[in-house]
Amino acid sequence: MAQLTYRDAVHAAIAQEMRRDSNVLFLGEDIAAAGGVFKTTVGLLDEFGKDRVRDTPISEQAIIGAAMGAAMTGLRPIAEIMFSDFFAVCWDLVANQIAKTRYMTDGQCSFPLVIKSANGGGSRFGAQHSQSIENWAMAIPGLKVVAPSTPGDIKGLLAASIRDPDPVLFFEQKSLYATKGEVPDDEHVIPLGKAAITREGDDVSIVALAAMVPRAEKAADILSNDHGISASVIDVRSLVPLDTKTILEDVSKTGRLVTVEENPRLCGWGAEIASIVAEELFWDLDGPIVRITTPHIPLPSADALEDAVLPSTERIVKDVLKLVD
Amino acid sequence: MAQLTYRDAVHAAIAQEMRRDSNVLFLGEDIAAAGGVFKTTVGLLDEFGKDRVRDTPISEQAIIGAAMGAAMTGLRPIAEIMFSDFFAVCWDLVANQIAKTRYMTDGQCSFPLVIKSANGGGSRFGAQHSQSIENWAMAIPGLKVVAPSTPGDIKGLLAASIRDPDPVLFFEQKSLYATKGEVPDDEHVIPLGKAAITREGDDVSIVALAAMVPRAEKAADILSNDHGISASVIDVRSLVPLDTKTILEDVSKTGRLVTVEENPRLCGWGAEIASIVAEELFWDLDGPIVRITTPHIPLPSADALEDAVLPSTERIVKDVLKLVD
Amino acid sequence: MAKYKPKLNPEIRLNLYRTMSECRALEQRAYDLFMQNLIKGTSHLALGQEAVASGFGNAMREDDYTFCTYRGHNHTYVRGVSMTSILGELMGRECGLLRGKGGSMHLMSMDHGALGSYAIIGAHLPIAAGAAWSAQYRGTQQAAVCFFGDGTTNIGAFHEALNFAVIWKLPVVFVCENNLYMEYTAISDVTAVANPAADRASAYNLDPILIDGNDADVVYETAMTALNKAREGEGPSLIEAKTYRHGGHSRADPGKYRPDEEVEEWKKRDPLDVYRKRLLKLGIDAKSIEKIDAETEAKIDEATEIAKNSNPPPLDIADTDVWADGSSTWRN
Amino acid sequence: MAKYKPKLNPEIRLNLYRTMSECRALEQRAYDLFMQNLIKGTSHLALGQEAVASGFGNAMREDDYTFCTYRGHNHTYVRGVSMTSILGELMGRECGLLRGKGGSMHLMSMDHGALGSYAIIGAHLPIAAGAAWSAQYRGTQQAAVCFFGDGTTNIGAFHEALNFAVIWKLPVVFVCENNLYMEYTAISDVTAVANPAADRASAYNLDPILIDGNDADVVYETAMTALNKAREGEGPSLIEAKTYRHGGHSRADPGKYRPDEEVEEWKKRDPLDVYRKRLLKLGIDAKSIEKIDAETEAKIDEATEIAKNSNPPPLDIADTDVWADGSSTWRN
Ligand SMILES: Cc1ncc(C[n+]2csc(CCOP(=O)(O)OP(=O)(O)O)c2C)c(N)n1
Ligand SMILES: Cc1ncc(C[n+]2csc(CCOP(=O)(O)OP(=O)(O)O)c2C)c(N)n1
Ligand SMILES: [Mg+2]
Ligand SMILES: [Mg+2]
Repeated sequence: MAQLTYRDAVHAAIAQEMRRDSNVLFLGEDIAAAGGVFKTTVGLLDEFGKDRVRDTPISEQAIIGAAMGAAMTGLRPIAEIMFSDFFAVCWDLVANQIAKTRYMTDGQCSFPLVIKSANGGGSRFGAQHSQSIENWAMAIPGLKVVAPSTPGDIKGLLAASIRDPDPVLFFEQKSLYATKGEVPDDEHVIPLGKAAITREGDDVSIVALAAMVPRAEKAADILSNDHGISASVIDVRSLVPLDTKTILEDVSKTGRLVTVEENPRLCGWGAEIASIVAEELFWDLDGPIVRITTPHIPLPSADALEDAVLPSTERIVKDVLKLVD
Repeated sequence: MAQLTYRDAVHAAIAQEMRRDSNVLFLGEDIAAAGGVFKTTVGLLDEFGKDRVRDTPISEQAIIGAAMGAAMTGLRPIAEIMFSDFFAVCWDLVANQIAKTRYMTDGQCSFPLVIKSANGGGSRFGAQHSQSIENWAMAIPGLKVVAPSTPGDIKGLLAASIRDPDPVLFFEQKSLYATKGEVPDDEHVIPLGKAAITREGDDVSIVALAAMVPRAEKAADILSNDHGISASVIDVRSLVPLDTKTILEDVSKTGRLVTVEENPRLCGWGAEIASIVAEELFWDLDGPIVRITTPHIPLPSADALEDAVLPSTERIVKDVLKLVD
Repeated sequence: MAKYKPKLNPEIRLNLYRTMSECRALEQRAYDLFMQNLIKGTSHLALGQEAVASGFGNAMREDDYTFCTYRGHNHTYVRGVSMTSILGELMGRECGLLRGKGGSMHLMSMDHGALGSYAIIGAHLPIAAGAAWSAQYRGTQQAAVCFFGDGTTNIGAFHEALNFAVIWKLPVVFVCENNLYMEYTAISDVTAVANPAADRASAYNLDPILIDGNDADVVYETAMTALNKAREGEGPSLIEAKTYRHGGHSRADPGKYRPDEEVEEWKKRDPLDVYRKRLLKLGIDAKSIEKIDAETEAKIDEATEIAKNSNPPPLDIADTDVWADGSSTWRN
Repeated sequence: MAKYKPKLNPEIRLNLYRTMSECRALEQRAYDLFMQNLIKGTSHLALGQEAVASGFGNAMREDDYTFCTYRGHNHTYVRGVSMTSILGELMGRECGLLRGKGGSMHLMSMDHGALGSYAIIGAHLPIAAGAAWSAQYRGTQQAAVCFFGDGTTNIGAFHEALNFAVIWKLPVVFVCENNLYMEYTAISDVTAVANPAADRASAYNLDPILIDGNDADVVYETAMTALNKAREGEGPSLIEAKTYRHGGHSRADPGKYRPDEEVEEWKKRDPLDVYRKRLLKLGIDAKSIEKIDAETEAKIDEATEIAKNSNPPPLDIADTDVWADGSSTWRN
């Protein structure tokens, strides 16, 4: 078991899968010679050569189209969209073509491809390079959606995404790239669709994703140490498929649900989970369902402003206290 | 008061506003000489001339970009995206540029523009011409989202959208184009952000949008006539701004909420409303919150299949009975 | 580049004719079935444009790929897909190619290399490039052929796909069927150049190729040359084939925005009439032609009968096959 | 078209020099402030590309519009925006042009016709066309100038905007600053033609215009001609200006992917050095030049001081100005 950064775990997963299967190809802007603008893919070009690791022009529709055409003819492409905000320039390929073609053709073809992308705020990049768009993806039938919070999960879930027979949008959270954690050296694959309970608790279930997970964990620690409140923390990890079983079991135990979303408020993934719990677990609830999200605004750039709007540990603690007290 | 079709009410609204304000321009594919593929804009070219009513190439990014540039320099463009599915080819302009630029520039500019589009299923057009994407729009901070269900509302709300100083995504529901209703002959403007209670009830609140409104109303009639259940029906009309006041008041009276969405399940607008009610009205609820949606699938084309998956009056009746009994 | 010289022997010529005749019958029948309200929704016919589909269909290798648009009945048919399954799909029946899940605009048959009909303008150009990339990587010498309309040359994806295909030297043939109109708007009203594809070839370092799309021989020969170039590793081609649709854009459209004389002019250049005359002139006897027409007639009648008698699809397929495991399940 | 012949008198020349000198000082200071960690986030400098911004800035009418990219400090500055407000924005301070809400990549000043910096490739080309459409409709003879990079020529929006501007004859000038690189990838590795903009002009029925983007005089004259054409109702131009950025793509990038000789070669062609020499050769005395440099120095120092002493923005502006009423309220 090595200590790796989240950034290096991305490399570890891709290298593991490219070694295993020569049908895995990788394309994107500045991913080959330069090793990626977030340095997640350094060395892949050298190891796997320029037929398998390819720099592209700034043509996101071509990148995603190429991945789609390759996937439907037997290959397993990984495409990179540099910042997740840029999904907007190729959304037709993603949401209308890749997501729907298997269904529309009565199951004639599959799309074993991964689109990986740097997601989320906290880097003072401003409103067009900081969005959390996992809820855009979740809203589209036919897409799987994965967003890990630890280096170990990055390796295991990215490997599983590459092996998955369906299209996966894989979100790497920018603010986590430099974080470190244990990553198995050997082949490591974590099945999609399993949430992880990272803190067990009795009073309230805090459900979080990606960069919000460490904040929720810290909040749970504070709640426990300073306030005697026992909170479980569930790292959703994969929005589609969604591990409702783990969430429902935990909430039925605690009786209270708080979701922590980095995406702006309206139609976030937390709303979906809230609606499931409000329908299926209504009689087990001991109090309102609380959603903590970034307000429904574009993200500001200045550090002071950005920090003020992203859900913070303090805000989680405060909102949970309000709910539980 | 004339009886107009929903289709003709679109024309009435645009004509009313173009007569009033010479800064209102209209552009889109086949909207001028041909009068629109849904025949909503017949006659506008003749009345207002080719400087104000302009056919474009198949260049949705150019269409929306042109509208944005015109809006920020003093005009009030209306742009048409022929089918709402095609927002995916220009989503960057809509979601990243138009929606965010006012905020990012500290309020230096406004975008008084409308993007109108034919939305929704029921026409056997298949998965790429039938989507209800109002939830895509609702998820983006900076966009207003309007989706009327009657000809009268089309005229009043489209007029208000054109006068609004902010960008409005205006959804015309394809399956309603041929429906008729009363439309005031005189100037008619309905403020955005007001839901309409179209049936008053005591036992359950059914919240619906666009094509789902007549189905909800029919269901309410059946529930009342055949089952003695009194359901209110709330036509949301505008998702942003959202009239939570009307919804919360009605649900606090009935104690039960059912939402009826045409969009696929995950992260639909109904989830947002469910989460608001589950948070703010929890103690007033008498039972679970139920969401009725199209399943989380692309829409099939064949009539039998499409009818089977879109929320039907029968399904609304059945689900309400399950909830209330 | 090794120059390939296609040989237009009588057998090939009769095949070109037969394919056009079958396409014509198929779509004319589709039109009749609309009129009888047996086809719901929309449909986009290519009556008058059969020479393009036929020329390419006959020139392609069985394992080549095609990508086409909502106006793709013919392009799908020429790959070997049955008339029954096409008509069945248009009618939303169980015997349909996609059992009604896709409809008229989304015909696809992986088994025949017909890799889909795409209904949103431009999308399939980069996808075709992707399939060509796959063939290149796998070293199979397959080519991908991508059909689209004149209106499609003004959307962003066209530009991205062309540049991308050229820099990666992909074995893909882009075929612009210039039928002079988008939906109801003349392409010349909204395009900066006279020939929307050919006049842009140089922007991608490609040769301009502008051909008579109503002449099946010309299309066939051009197709052969471009496919051969692709297989030889010499990269993509962009072909503009001038043609015309006899009817409106889609079911709902009578096509009244077009001058009568223009329609008449082009109907005189009907690719089937033109070709029938040429065959006779070349000494092919009228009998062989009549035989083909009769066989076509029998074929379409039989297909219609089967499709009409096919059931609506079972409702439970509506929630299958979102995922590769056959399900549509998004939760446990 | 009425041919406009710009007159390069000494005053204009000194203005061109002064603008370059100020741009250089502004961005060099921005660089220093990064190094001191006073600027967070990212930033994209155009050190070495000043002649383009200067040439256009001096040629434009006050009421013309500019649209630029994340690499847009200079293009914004040349419209008259103060150094203080630019540095303040980069540092996320209250005195910032956008009070920290936009950041380095989104400079805009409506008051100065600087209609925004756009951070997603391609988007602003159609937006600039839209502003030009507005000017055309209002009959103001304003022009819109849209700056972008070589890499931007390969994205779909480029293609749509160019075609659109030409068919509507819009008063917009598209300026491609070809600095040979996208982020870390050479444009020649991913582009089908040698001159990514100029070699594509014919695809939009435009003349190819390829100029030395490091020569402020050439840029100024080309700008004057294109702006004049736009004002005369003769439609858009597409200009490719060859230039080079001295540093990396952004803050994080040392630019090591570029051959040393190439960097050296281009540094020899530094637009300020070139121009200084020319001024001297033309007989303008060294004193005037030194005076400009000194004034620039004082100006940037003063701006830095003010910006450094400015407070962080008040936190309550974070939820204002989503809407025209000043609020971010989405419910009642
Ligand atoms: C992105 C997008 N915009 C608009 C449409 C609506 N639409 C369908 S077909 C068509 C015209 C296409 O013209 P052309 O490419 O010439 O093909 P043709 O129909 O003539 O075969 C349009 C505008 C669409 N399907 N997709
Ligand atoms: C749609 C999109 N794709 C990718 C990026 C990331 N990106 C930012 S700048 C850049 C390079 C742009 O190159 P060029 O157009 O030559 O401009 P330059 O930076 O050289 O001024 C890239 C790829 C982006 N911002 N938007
Ligand atoms: Mg056409
Ligand atoms: Mg560049």
